[in-house]
Amino acid sequence: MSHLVSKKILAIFIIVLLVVGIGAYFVGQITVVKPSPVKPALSGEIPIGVLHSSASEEGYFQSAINIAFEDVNKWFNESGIPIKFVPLIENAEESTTKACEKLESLIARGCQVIIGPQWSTTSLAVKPIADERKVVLISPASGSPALSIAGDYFTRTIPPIDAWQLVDVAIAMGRGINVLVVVYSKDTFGETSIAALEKIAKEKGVVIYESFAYDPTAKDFTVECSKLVEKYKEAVSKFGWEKVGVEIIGAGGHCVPWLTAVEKFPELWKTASFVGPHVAGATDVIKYTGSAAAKSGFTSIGPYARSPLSLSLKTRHKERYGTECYTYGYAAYDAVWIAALSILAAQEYKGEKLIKVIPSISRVYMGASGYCAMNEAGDRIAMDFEIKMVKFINDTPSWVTIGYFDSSTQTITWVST
Amino acid sequence: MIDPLIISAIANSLIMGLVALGFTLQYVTLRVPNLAHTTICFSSAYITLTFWLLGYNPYFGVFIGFLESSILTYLLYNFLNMLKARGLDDVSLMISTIGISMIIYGFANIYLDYLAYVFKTYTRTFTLANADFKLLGIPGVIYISLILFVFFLLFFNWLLSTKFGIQLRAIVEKPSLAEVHGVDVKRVVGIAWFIIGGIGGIAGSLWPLWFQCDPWLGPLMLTSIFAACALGGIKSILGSLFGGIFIGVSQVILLSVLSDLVGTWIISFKTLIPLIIASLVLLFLPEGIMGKIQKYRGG
Amino acid sequence: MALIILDIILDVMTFFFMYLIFTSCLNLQQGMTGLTNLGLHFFAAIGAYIFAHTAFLALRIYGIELDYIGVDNNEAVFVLNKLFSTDLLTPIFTLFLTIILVMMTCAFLGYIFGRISLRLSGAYLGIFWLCLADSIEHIGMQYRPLAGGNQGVLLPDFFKALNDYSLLIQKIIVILISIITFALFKKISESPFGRLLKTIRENEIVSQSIGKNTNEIKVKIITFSSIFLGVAGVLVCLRTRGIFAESFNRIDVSFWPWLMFILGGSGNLLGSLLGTLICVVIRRIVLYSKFYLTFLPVDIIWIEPILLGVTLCITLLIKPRGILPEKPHKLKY
Amino acid sequence: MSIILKIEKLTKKFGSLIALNKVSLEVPYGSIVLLIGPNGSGKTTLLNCISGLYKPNEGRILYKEIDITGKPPYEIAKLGITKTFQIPMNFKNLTVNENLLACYPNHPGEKLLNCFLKRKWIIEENNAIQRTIKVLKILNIDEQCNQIAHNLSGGQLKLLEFGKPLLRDSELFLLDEPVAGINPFLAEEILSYIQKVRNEYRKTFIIVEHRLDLVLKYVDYVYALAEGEIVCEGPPQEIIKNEKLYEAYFALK
Repeated sequence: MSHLVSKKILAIFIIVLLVVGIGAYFVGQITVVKPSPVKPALSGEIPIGVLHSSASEEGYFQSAINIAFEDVNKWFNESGIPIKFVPLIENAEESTTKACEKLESLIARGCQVIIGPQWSTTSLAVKPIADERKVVLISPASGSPALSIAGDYFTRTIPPIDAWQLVDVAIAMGRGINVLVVVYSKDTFGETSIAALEKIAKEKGVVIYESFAYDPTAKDFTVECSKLVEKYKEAVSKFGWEKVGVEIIGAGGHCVPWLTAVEKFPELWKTASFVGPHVAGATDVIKYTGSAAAKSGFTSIGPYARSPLSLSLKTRHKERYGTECYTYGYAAYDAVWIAALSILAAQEYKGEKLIKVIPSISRVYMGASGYCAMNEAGDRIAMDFEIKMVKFINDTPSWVTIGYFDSSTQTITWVST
Repeated sequence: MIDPLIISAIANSLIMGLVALGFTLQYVTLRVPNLAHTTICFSSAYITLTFWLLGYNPYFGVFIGFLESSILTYLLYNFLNMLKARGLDDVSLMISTIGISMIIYGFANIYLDYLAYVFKTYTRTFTLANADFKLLGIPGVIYISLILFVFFLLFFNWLLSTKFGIQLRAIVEKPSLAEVHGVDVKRVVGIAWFIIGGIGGIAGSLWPLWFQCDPWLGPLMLTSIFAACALGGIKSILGSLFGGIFIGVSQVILLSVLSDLVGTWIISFKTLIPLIIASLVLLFLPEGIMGKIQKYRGG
Repeated sequence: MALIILDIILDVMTFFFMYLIFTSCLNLQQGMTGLTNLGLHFFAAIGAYIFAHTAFLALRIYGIELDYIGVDNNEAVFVLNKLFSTDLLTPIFTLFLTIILVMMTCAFLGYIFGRISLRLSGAYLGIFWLCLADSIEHIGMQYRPLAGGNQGVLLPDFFKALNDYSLLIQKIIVILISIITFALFKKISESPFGRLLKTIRENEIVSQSIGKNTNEIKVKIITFSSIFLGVAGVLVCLRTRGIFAESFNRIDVSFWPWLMFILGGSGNLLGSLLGTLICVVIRRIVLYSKFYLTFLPVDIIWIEPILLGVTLCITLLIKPRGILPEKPHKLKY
Repeated sequence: MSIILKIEKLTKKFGSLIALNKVSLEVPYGSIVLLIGPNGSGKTTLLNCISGLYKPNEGRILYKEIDITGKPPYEIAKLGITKTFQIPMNFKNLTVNENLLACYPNHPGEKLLNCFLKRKWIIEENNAIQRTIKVLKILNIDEQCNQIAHNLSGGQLKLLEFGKPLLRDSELFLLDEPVAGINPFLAEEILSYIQKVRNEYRKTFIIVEHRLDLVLKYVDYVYALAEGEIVCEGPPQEIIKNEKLYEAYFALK
């Protein structure tokens, strides 16, 4: 008997859900379509979404975002604008489906601007939803060129991957390298990077002797590293030691395991150039694998700006969280500012408006990561880089700045140490 | 200076062997594959990390790791018994172990967050390879794991000859009969699980001394460990050790050989190796190599 | 605010119906026939991978040459969206064809793997499927031409022509297919065939000794349910508007359905339905109420696996046979 | 009087142990044949070989001149041979009526495609139900009709076990200790019912049973096995006089 009852109840419940839901949807459509008659001048609390896409690197820029929100709110407060921005933080822990869910939950909670997602894979996954719901994404870390489409709702405060690879090639050339042995992670970042690298290398006349992919989910890179050494030796025997450089392309999280593996292979300790993922100044590299990094002369790039914001962020991050601000932290910090300023300029918290305002705001904003001008596609045009290298400074491995890359002239000015 | 590949292979295989041993013993005593085993074992790696962060030698972590893992395993055993008493079938028990492993995974992440907050560093993915001491250019983890491995091998030989061991074997053969003959099955198997969990914990706490470690490691290792056990013959304890060693070696050596043969692209498929071995063994050699040998001996 | 709540309800419903397919398949395989399967994501992934190739069929029809899986994916999507904004017939035909193809392929594969896995049973069978499914997921992630690899494949908006109602239509499609699946499985569970399946679950030897060809039936069941699993995979992709191998991982596509299935009650389809409803609602509530749970000292995303585990264990402790246990078949006379 | 089951030199080995050694026997239509012998003499093995659960190593089994040696159990069962088990094996979590209904032979509703259309199987289902109820009444366990099988008592389980072959209209019944552990009156009932079935429908029975006191007066012919060989055979009245039997049982020399 209870069998039947539960059956009935369930049936009714489902039907109710169905009817209500569909009805709700039509209501939703209508209300979304007609411009909502909200306050003429913007005021009160405004939610800005933050969508991390990986648990492992969350620490890398959530801290910067916290600082950014404090600064923004402080600035608005001082200038007497009655707006307070509250971050709604979500984390999709490297799962694209989760990313879509979390994005929808953010939108459902009324976010029209969302900082993130972090990685290109996730950005590609959630972009269609953002376009559909007309919500602006400002990614601080996803550099895939596939994302630079004019007229979509995706913008970013870092330049596409080509710009980064250009610097890596420039470093190599600056060190007199014209042969590269490359290993890249088999994910969006790695694959797009290697494509860009090959293109640029061809232009600059740098030979890529060998490039092979590694599984980013692997826990031990010894085998990969032994292959790398093999190929490196071959290259050296062909072209001579001073001509051959090694480059590792991957997410910041892969630095530590890679350097762990490198420490096991003395052949890699003395390479003409050893360029790694873009984690310049990252603390965990020093903490976990400092000696390996120093031995192998691990070189990496990060954003560089002659702006007070940059310095203050750096110092405050250091004293509050005890770690260096991660490369993409600067970009995330700027993303928050650009979002806030554009909302102020648009005087309306709606995606359609904001996407038009953001590029123009970015052109007048000098941020922690430098001059953040965006083009029509919403990509940051250029970025100045700081080239750092791990060295032994009285026997403690630490990051040393060895040069600066000027995006306007596309040249490196080496610092003599 | 030995080729790091060899060292990796040795460390990997020894650790795998110790973990696989536990999986098999748990299976033969309770007839339930404990899918939470790897998660529990590798959870003791965070203890090693904690000790290192506190500034001690990471090897201190080994002892606490033993306790932590063995206690968790013992609790799990009692929980499973509680469920069994409610007349659950093996499959439901297996699923419940999945639930346990999820809980441990969640808490491990929270713990790492806490460590990161306290020590102001990144703890999500970590490796302590250069915190390890070196002897004749060979990292200490090799010596330690070798010593432990041999020790446990002898220990088990001795254990199985004691009264306890005989009781244990009786239980493995026929639990109901053993119970009739006055063997306190719960107690004996409980102790066995305690010890075996501890051994797995030691293996897990040695892992970050040579490899990279993150919270998803345990669930990830499950298939490799199962491949090892299936290969060695899920019923045979010795077999699981050898299966573990085989898988551990194959993950390193086989991969590098393959990459020489078919090209470097194969490297990004390394995770497939244990999966494929496991599927093939399950299909075409369900009783495992040891089982085959015994059958062959049996005539 | 009201709008938000209604949005949430529709969202919850879509998820509920999507998971309902998985749980009903699980109920048919494990609950009724006793075929343990920890790798539900195997056939889902297969379906998704096929979808990745058929989704851009329209390009062929319109005679445009693009590498839609690889580098030109975005461009392909862009082009198709433009084309679909006026055309409705082609996308519907594409979807139809996809589903037919997926059904056929999954049936075929289901038959093959059902046959070769006959010798296994219980936990072994489950772990065999798990290994199989994990490897197919991994291959999908690593091998670009299969399904875009790690970058995935973006899909066009198939109902662009109905611009604002496209989302709604997609959700309705999901709901309809899942209801059909549920109805079919309900029929099975009520028919003598369902009884036959239960006899296999209970005792295969006896079932054989009363003249039932159990192996044939097992293969039939795996084939039949794998069809629906494949279609479910397609639906998942249709919803996320993209095909990403890593979205077919063990936790989301296998373990959660298992939890729902155990929670609801093994062998009882209504139980599976109830379990699915409860789990999905709880999950969504956790997801949406994140910002009201700020008192928690930890990051909410770690609460979810713990929630999964704790719910499962408590259910098994309190109600070992689930909330709605299997009902004994009464005979009135 | 023709032969329904003919066994020629049947041999079954388990590893080195020989369970059946060149056993040959014939069972005529409509007879009740009793297999006796000490434990481990291979009675049950013989039945299992006939019903296809074991594959014999040598020899042939002819059922109505069809060679059924080594056929899978379900085919043999379809041909009309039904075996009951020594320890009642049934579908524990199903109700008694389901246990019996499942035995109903070639039910159209047990096809995957038919089961979606109720009209295709509902009639047959009703027949099955009627028949089940009849059988339940005969075995007078119809009060337990809707109980879960593993709640039944040992005797009731035996009855249920015995009910299965009744539901299938088989030609040949292999009953493995049908009355062991049942109180004498019920046992008498069952055995007399067996005889009734035999007389009315000319069904054939092969019975393995230790309780000779009960069984002997119902059977027509007896085979005595020992160490996998037939030591003596004959009608019951003679067989109990035959001292070979006692040797076999008590190893008297």
